[in-house]
Order: sequence, then structure tokens, then C-alpha cells
Amino acid sequence: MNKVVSGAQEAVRDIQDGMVLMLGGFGLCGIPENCITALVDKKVKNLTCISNNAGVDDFGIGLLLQQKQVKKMISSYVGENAEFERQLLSGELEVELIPQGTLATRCMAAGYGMPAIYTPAGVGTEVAIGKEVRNFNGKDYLMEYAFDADFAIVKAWKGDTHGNLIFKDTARNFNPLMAMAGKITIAEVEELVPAGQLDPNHIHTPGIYVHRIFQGVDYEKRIEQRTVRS
Amino acid sequence: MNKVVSGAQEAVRDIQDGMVLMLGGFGLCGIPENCITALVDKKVKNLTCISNNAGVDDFGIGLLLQQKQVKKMISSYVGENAEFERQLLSGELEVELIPQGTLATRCMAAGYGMPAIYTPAGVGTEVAIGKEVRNFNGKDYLMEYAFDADFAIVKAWKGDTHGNLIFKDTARNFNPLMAMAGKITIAEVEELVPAGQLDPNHIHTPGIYVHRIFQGVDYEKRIEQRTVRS
Amino acid sequence: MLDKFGIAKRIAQELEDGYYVNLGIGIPTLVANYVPAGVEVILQSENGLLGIGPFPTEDQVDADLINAGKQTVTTTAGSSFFDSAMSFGMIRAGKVDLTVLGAMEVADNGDIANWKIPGKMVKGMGGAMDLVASAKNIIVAMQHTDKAGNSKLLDACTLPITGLKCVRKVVTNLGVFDITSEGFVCTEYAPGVTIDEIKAATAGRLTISPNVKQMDI
Amino acid sequence: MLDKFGIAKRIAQELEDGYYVNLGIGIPTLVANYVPAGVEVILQSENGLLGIGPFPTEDQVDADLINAGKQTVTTTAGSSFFDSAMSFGMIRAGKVDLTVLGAMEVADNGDIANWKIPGKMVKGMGGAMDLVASAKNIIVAMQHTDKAGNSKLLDACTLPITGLKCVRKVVTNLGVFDITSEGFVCTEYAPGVTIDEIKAATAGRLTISPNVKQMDI
Repeated sequence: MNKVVSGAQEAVRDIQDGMVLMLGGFGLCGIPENCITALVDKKVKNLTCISNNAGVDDFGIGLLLQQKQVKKMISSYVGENAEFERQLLSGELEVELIPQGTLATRCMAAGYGMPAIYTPAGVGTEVAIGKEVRNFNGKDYLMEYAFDADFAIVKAWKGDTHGNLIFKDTARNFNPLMAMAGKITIAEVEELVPAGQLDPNHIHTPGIYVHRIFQGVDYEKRIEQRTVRS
Repeated sequence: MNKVVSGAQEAVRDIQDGMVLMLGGFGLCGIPENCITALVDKKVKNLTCISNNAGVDDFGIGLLLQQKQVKKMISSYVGENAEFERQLLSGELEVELIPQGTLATRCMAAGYGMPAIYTPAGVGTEVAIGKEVRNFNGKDYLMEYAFDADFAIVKAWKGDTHGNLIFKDTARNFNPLMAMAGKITIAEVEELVPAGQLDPNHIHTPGIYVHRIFQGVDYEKRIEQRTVRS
Repeated sequence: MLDKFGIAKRIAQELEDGYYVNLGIGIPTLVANYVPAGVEVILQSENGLLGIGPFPTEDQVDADLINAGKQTVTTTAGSSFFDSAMSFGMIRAGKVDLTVLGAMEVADNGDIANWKIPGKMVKGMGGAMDLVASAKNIIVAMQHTDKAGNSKLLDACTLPITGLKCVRKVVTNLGVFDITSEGFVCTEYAPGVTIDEIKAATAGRLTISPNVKQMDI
Repeated sequence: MLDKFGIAKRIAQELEDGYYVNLGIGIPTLVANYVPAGVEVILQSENGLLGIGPFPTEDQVDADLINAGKQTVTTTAGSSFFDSAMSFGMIRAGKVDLTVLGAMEVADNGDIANWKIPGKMVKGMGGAMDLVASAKNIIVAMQHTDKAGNSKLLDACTLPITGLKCVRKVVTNLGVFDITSEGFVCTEYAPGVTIDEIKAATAGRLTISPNVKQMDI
């Protein structure tokens, strides 16, 4: 049992051009900052990224977009990113927009070994084009397939050497779903502890889903909309 | 917001003859002992019980069977119960046996608003008779429908007045899945605390799924196979 | 005529004690400020939180705790966190009692368009399609007309659809409109607004409820 | 010829460091006692536990902590608890590296029957159908013949099927048998057992590997 790697560089070592990656996070919350930096440094190209959002110009997946490493984004919402918009309008970047719940559930389906799921989201809209519609109990549903990703890259709060993960607050979001879904799952955590130090009742992602884990460094945790009351 | 009821009797007050109930637990582990007793006292009849197991002769769902309150069991494994066997062989009791993972996932599907799921469990067996078989990526799957239960009755370790639940160890099992799946969900807990006292990151079942909650009494927690080492 | 705060205030009258509520971005978010006394509602944020609290003070700000609009928030007592699949699972299963959304257009059969304008950069539907396809009670909060004065209450949406036959009620700056098999039914008019103004500003099928009254706000 | 402990011991040789393993009731459970030195495996219990530890001492006994056989157990360092849907989710998704099951019959195409005997009280399949339908590597641990001396390695199962074409290897009291397109391939024979005895005791298609050897146990 040896899942601990030295850092992001080792964790992403065999991610190749053209691969399909899942990246956890909602907005900039709970994103795998260290691994994104390592992917930029590695200069892998033509990536397909499944991620709810696409970061901002100079942070998160935006860093990969800046270097034109992304061929296709599969997301539910991709605002807040001027370079993204430029590449999209120029045809350099392909985008597939998916309802957020569908995106989440297609990750879960992969992790649960379910090849397809039914959801009413998108029935009657352009999202339904080309998809099978099926009626159950008088309501129409779309059949949507489980995702098939080469790597899932997630960020957790705490993790142990067996790969067990605990997420904090809304930084959980897509992370545990993607962790279940990757053929190979990489987890970067803020605090890595020896197996046995986390309460087994508090684990969000059991270690069976995690293949590589390391304690990340220098988390910026940028805030997109800093709203405060006085 | 008033989910707290005085006890099992009040919690099951409107469970009627002929209803479909989900009952949490695996074997005798994590079963809603108080509510089962209340159902016996209430003498409701012709129940359909969705539960992984059927208890033992004098504990758990076995108590309902003794009083002939159960019309049909939907379970994955029903051994360890002589009265059950007698009723089954005499035709008094109907039994539908379902693979355990299918049982669990059909509960989850109900809680997640998914009308049906695909699983390979049972393909080529008598479980598949009359069911739709569909091939995805070269592998056959059965389509199985989400359960539709009138009440889900679960047992948790800790709960709060908003209905948030935390389970302990393997007493979790089917409980959180059924909690999500009931039209009305009743939770009995060993310890009921005011909202705000449970760590929101440790909640297994968010309170939105729970309609009635009470602190149970006199838990016996009987052990089926007491195995020890010296 | 109502301003956006008035619209939010009127929608808040729809809240009942114990409701789980999802509030969209924009006017819907303001509804949280007008929860009636004695009514406790729990706000769902589809990024994985039940029990959204007020914005944090400076020293409470936590990058790991945001709402679906990516704003920093706090939690209330009894809150819980969960992943995005469970979040949309509870939405899909109809566990959320009320959903309040903004819209670009609403049709008199309940269709809604609120995610895409052809020719403009498409940012995505986020969770809107999941919400409108699943929520059992959807109220739309919006201005009655667009900036050019065109009605946003139509007989059919002209923009790409977000969901079909799902909106139950629309609250605009002019009034409150139930959506029934008869189309829009005006049940209340805003202070200072006449029925004729409402008729003039509405393109879809419109009937005036026999019990129509001025909004009590 | 092996006893049940010998069968378990031989199967333990299949374990690799870092394996997640599901052990069925009966002989499979015994495999946990023979994990080779230097190999760390994590045992999955389908009722919601990764990291099954040894049986508890008297004062460790906890009714809330049992295995799939309903026996009281303990946990190992790094264990985790989860619900039954996630448990079978990880099984279905092929995350469990090795599954060891008992069986009543195995066919030479990998079909397995291990849940029901017509005419007898049917207790149910429990998690067996999920396991055999999904596990990527299934080893069956069983006696080679039934009490009447009839082979349990057949050309086709006679009992109701649990799963199709799923068993990869069978370890019996007589030897080790891979299941290939050629049927059962004997790769090892137990100490004191002859190839002729194996041939006589096997009803399904059987070939003897050119590299067949005595079990090293």
C-alpha cells in the first residue's frame, strides 16, 4: 500500500496529451491548485477537462486555458473568463455545456458503476437534442451516460496515507464525485495524516477510490465574490 | 420548523394498513427498534416491508411477522427466522428477493429523484425475468425501478432538531438511503440534540430528508453473531 | 409599481414555516431579507449547503464557504454540507419546497427561458435546468418588461427554453400572476398600477382574477 | 488433499500489496488469516466497511460494528464506513481488486451457482449477485465435489445461476483451476493428489496445464 507521492509533479507524471481529466471544485472553491500548476508546468496539451467551471483568467483552469492546453471544456457554467471567451469565439476551444446536476450525477454514475442515469433536466431544451427521452410515471427524462475520465484530480481538506478524504464546507462540491469516477484518482490535501488518525465515520471519500495522495503547498484559495456585512 | 415528536407512538401515528414501509438496518444492526415496537402495538396489518433482512424470530421485523402484520417482504436475505419460513411455506407471506446492491441503489434512486437505474446484478438469473436488459459498452445491465415507499423508518446514532442525522459504524448501512427515499421519513436516534450542535461536515443525512425525529429509549442492540477472540 | 426589493418582499409572503427554499441569483437572493417573523426557512445552496446564513463579517470570511453565486457566506444552526450529486438529488426528488428564479421570458403555459441569448456569449445553464425540471413549486421573480418595454410574459418563449411547463407563479414589478391552464391569472396588482397597465404590458394570455386585489406589502 | 484451511492459505497467495478484497462467508473468510508477510490488503465488508480488523476482545464488542456475516468485528487503521449504496457502488465500479466466494457449482465458462437449491427454503442472494456481476477478479473457494461425491466443476450449472461467465479461478481441495476459453485449466494439484484423481472428480471441460505443478503451500 503506497499511495503517497512527493507532490503534484509526481502525481501528474503520466498524464498525457489528449487525455480526459476531471477537476474538482465549484468556481474557485475546492480546486486542486497544486495539480493545475503542475499540469501547466508539464505543458500537456489537448486536454478535455470535465469541471463545473473554467476558473478565472489567471487562476484555476484559467491557467491551463492561458497556455492553450485545453481542447475541450465540459462544464455547466463558464463565465468570468475573458480568455476562455476569446478562445471559444475563435473556435480554438470546444465547449459542452451540461446542466449542473447532470454533470454531478454523471460523475457519480461512473463511481457507482452505473452506465447511465435518467434526469428530467434539459427535457424540451437544446440539451435534449440527440438524446433518448423516456417517460416514467408520466414524466419525461433524458438518458445521460456516465463519464469516462482517465484521471480525476481532486482537492480535499484532510487525507490519510490510505487515501481517505475529508472535505471542508462547500469545498466538497464535485470533489468526492469525481474522486469516485476517475480511472486514476489524484488527491491533493491540505493536511496529510497517517492512516488511523481520521475518524472512519467522518470519511467522505473512502481510500479505495484514491490512487495517489500528497499534501499540497501554498494554497491561495482565491475568493471570487468577497461579500461581507459590516 | 417542528420535526421533533414525543416518541415512536406519535411518529408512526398515521401509518395505515397496507402501506409500504422501508426499514433501515443490516441484520439486527442499526434497526429502528422503537418504531418496530410501536408498529406492533399499533397492530397495523398487511404491510409491505422493504428491508435488507427480516429480523430474527423474536427481534426486529420478526416481531411484526409474529403478529402477522406483514403481507410482503422485499429483502436480499431472509434467513435466521423460523416463523418467517413457516409463513412463507404456508403462503401467508409473500417475499421478493432482490440483490443487496440493487436494493440499496433502488432506495438511493428514489432519494435522488432518478426513476430507474441500471445494474449488472442478476443478469442471466431468475432475477432478470420480465426485466428490461440493456447493453452498454458490451456489458448487459438490468433496468431496475426506484422504490416508492409511503414511510421510511430509520435509526441513527445522533440527530438534531432539524432532522440532521449521523450514523455510527456499520449501523449506517441502508439507513441514509432509506431516509432519502421515504415520502415521509421517521428517524429515531440514540441522542437528540438542538440544531447547531452537530458539525455540518459530519452530517450523513441532511435534515431536508427527515420529517419526524425523536430520541429512542431502551435500545437493546441485539447481536446476531457474537464473535470474539481471546 | 414595485422595485426589486418590493418584488422580493412580496415573494417572501409565500414562505411557510419549515420550508426548504432555493433562491436563484439576483432578485431571488433578496427574498432572504424579508422572511416573515415566526417563519423559519432553510435556504439551500446547490453547491452543497443547507442552511445559508448571512454574509460573513470580515474576520469570518472563509474561501471554503460560498453560495451558488460564489459569494462568501456563513451557515445557520442546523446546517449541513453535502456533495453536488446529493444537492441535485434532493432537488430532483422534490425535497425543496420552493424555488425562486429570475427569468428572461416566461410563457403562459409555464415554460421558462433564462439561460441563453442567441448571438451572445453563452455562459451556461449552471443548475437552472435541473431546478426548473424538478422543483415542485417555482416562482419567477422578474421585471414585467425588458429595457425596451417588451413584455417578458409571453404566449411562447422566443429565447432558448430552460424548462417546460414548470413555473407556477410570476411576481413582477406590476403584480402577481398564477400560471394555470387559462394562462397568466393576475391575482394581485402592485400599488399604483392599474389593470389596464398590466394588460398592456402582458403579451401572453392573461385573465384577471375575479378576486384580484391590491398587493398588501 | 487440502482441508479448508489449506484452500484459504493457497488463495492468500493471490493477494498483492494494496489489494482491496471482499471475502465471502465460509472458507473465503479464512483467507484473512494467511495474508503473506509484507503484503497489506484492505478487506471490504459489503455492509459498509473498508478495513475489517480481527474479531473483538470481549470488552471491544460493539453491536454497531459487524461484518457482512453479521459477526462482531473491529476496524484497522485507515478504515472507513459508508452506506450500502456506496458499498455496492464501489463493487459495481470494479474498485475491489479481488473477490473470494464460495459456490455450490461452477461451470467451465465461469458461470456460478451459489444462492439457491430448488425445493429448499430460499434465504436470498444477499450481495452475491452484485459481487459476481461486477467484480473484476473472482476466485471461488470450495470443495471439489459435494458430499455425494459429485463434481462441483461442471460443463453447465444445474442449480439456479448467480452470475454468468464471471469466475476466473477456482481453488478446491484438489487443486487450482483457471477458467479460460478452454474451460478449466489445472495449473496446480494439491499435495498427495494425482492428475487422474482430478480428472475423475471434474465433470466440466478440463485441460491440464503443460506447466502444471504441485501446489507450494
